[in-house]
Amino acid sequence: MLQNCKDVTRENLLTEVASRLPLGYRFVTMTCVDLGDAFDVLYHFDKNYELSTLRLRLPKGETLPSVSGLVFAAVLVENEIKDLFGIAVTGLAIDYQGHFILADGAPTAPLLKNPPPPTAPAAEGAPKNG
Amino acid sequence: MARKSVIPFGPQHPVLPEPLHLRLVLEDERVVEALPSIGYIHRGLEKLAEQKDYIQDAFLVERTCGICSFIHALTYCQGIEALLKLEVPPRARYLRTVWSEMHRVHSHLLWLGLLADAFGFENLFMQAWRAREEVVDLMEVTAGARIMLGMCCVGGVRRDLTDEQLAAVLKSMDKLNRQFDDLIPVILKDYSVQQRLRGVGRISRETAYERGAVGPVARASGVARDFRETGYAAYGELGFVPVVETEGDCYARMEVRLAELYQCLHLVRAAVRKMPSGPISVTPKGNPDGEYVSRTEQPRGEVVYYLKGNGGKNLDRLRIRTPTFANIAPLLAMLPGCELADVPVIVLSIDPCISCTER
Amino acid sequence: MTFLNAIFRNLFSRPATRRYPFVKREPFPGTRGQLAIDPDRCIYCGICAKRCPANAITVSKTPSKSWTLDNYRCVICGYCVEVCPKKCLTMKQDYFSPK
Amino acid sequence: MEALLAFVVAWKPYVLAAAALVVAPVIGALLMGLDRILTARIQGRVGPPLLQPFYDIVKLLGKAPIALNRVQVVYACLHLALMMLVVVLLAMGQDLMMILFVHAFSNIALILGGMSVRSPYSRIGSQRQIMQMLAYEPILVLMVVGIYLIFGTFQISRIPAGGVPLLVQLPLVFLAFQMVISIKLQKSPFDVSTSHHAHQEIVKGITIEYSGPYLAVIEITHLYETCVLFTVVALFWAPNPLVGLLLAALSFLFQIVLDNACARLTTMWMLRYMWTLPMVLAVSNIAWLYLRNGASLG
Repeated sequence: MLQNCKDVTRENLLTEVASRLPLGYRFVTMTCVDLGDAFDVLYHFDKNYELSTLRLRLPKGETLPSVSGLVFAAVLVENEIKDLFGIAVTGLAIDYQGHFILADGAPTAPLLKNPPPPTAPAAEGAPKNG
Repeated sequence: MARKSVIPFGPQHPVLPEPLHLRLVLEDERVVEALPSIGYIHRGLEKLAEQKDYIQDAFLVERTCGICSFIHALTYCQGIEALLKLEVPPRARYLRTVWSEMHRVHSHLLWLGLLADAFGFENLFMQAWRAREEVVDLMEVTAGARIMLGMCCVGGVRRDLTDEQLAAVLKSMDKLNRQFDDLIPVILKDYSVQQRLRGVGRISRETAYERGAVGPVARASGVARDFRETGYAAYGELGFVPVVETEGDCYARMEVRLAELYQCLHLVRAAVRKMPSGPISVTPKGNPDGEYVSRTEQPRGEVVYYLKGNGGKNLDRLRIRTPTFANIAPLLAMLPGCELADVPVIVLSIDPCISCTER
Repeated sequence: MTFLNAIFRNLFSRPATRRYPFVKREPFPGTRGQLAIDPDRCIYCGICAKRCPANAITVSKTPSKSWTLDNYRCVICGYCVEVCPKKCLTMKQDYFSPK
Repeated sequence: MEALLAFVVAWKPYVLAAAALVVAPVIGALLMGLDRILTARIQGRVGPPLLQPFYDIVKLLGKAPIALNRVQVVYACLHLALMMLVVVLLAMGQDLMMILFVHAFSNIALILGGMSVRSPYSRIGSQRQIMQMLAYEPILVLMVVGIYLIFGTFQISRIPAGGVPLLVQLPLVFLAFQMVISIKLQKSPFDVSTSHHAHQEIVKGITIEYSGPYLAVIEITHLYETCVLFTVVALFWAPNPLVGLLLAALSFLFQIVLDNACARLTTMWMLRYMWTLPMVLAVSNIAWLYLRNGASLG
């Protein structure tokens, strides 16, 4: 199936990521897939055009530890996942508070298979700010 | 008199054609901190892709970006073809390469014009876009549209080129080559251009690699990474070697792109001359099942498509990581310490494309 | 200052732009401008509507046979032209202009 | 009829001044229109009609007046009024030093107007305008000093009409003055405080918070200034006005070509540049004049 894929758990995620960096792996991106009752969070790395992926099976409702302390480049995509899937990410290097992609009044977690009904828009005159 | 002021840079900023917002903290005119924010034009394209079938998605993903549209479709189609285990006919692979490189030419020229605009060189801006018109016209002649070619489909391409059209392509390449000869050496030697670009926004090779820089940003810092080296489409048969510079500043990024302009002409010519005969597409059979990560090199760098099929006509998940998304983190390393006057130049030196970044 | 060549060449040659609404360029022969239908040959099968990536086409058989195109949704990809079993759809070279 | 003639003769300086006030902005606008056409052709474009600057200003004047505060408006009007005074003084043949200072005050009014609002773009634009003045004022002062050394007076009306043209005696100052014109016309490579033709990192800089008729006031001031600058260029060959005009035309063409051959450079670069090459040119010209005068006295 997916090229060079390795399963990890929440506990050993950070050590797995940290062990790859000295080997010359470059962080490519992360992908989050809604599986129904859980998420697949994929961490894609690259070395000499060879893709290698860490797969984290994250049950819904659990928090995702941020790898942005190890790989700064991950901070943007983690914020995106937080916005679009409603996953609570802990330890972000820069936390946009759920406003990285979505503005006030936008649908919450729109990329879930069954997104929650839209909440009432936030108070008037509260523009999105950085 | 170090007075701190905050300059909101973007999203509706006249120098930046893209809705990127940068919160710049300045000390006099020196940037001490920059925080980006996007999200002004999020279109939910990944969600929409789940609702269309995998054939229609080829047209949808092409609209991710209005500049490198063809290569988006190409990346997507290569991913689906890998899932379906389709063998694309050689002529289709060559035609894909030709259109990809035309897109790179038009993208780099567009970028050159915008960069010139950012440092106030109106004449260069006009000359670059004038040259770009040549290649955009060529795309209209060969594919029937100027930017949204719609030529890449799962299994091949949708339109064949006649021998006359191929000859017209070669002729246009010669014309472009002459225009480049007029323009490019002049830009590289121009005193004022060097003044504005040399030593500005420098990042080291290590920073570029750690922060995941891709495309010309990485190559200008000495990271010799160009996905065309892996030989997708017809690149493996055309003798491709990536362009690399080592300085890592805005000038080096410009050098890389300008050298790539010539390289694109070379690749198009080589592909047209070696163009094999035969069919241009195969009909896809079955539905995609499984996961695949498809990657290609866009004008801005490596694009990543994650595709997950479930055996049905619709995809379970389509994720796009565009090159600009990867280049924002390196951008944040370039900005602190620069002058305000250099900010537009540095931002443009990564060739930002925010609309595709947000999808 | 080596830009002087280009400056003087441009100054003494014709401009590259044209005065657009007054001077128009002829479209290229293969240009996809807008979608056109020959209603006499159409059998209202609805394949074009089903395949359209932009949901721009609506076809109905009942109560009366109709084929409508929303020009503002159409992305002019020409996919419907390819899949039409009766070949009654064509691409015109001139662009759709909002009235 | 004779009474009118007698009136004109008696009030000649005032009539001249009034005529100059009317004619100067027209000449300025035509120059600017020509500039836009030539620039367009250099860039391979068709370009706007010759009268486009007129249309722009008429359109601006027709817009609703919106200002952030009254001070801003006062400064804009002061900017124009002082520039008109420059034209009047020049037409009446007054003191050159005086003209120089009124011109400087006109620009300071613009800067204060830019500083009077809270927009960071406007403030940075104003700071850059101060830098511009720092860069070009010394050259202007040296030019006036040079004229004093030649004629022994600051009074324009007392400058003899004939004699050796200024250009022959102040060739290096003339070259330095070309750079000043480039700064004043907001041309690349010195287009730093407001962006006259295109946009840039501070949007429109010093004039960003002006709109409608108030922006028109600033534009009209710019027309006056353009006319004044090229009049001064023409004065470098005063004995024969035709040659003077030719000189102004050449200078005008030079400005356009320079604008199209350069990128916009930074403020600090401008300051460094203006204080080296043009300064050295101007100072050595003055030194030569001084030594020559000294020798002739001895």
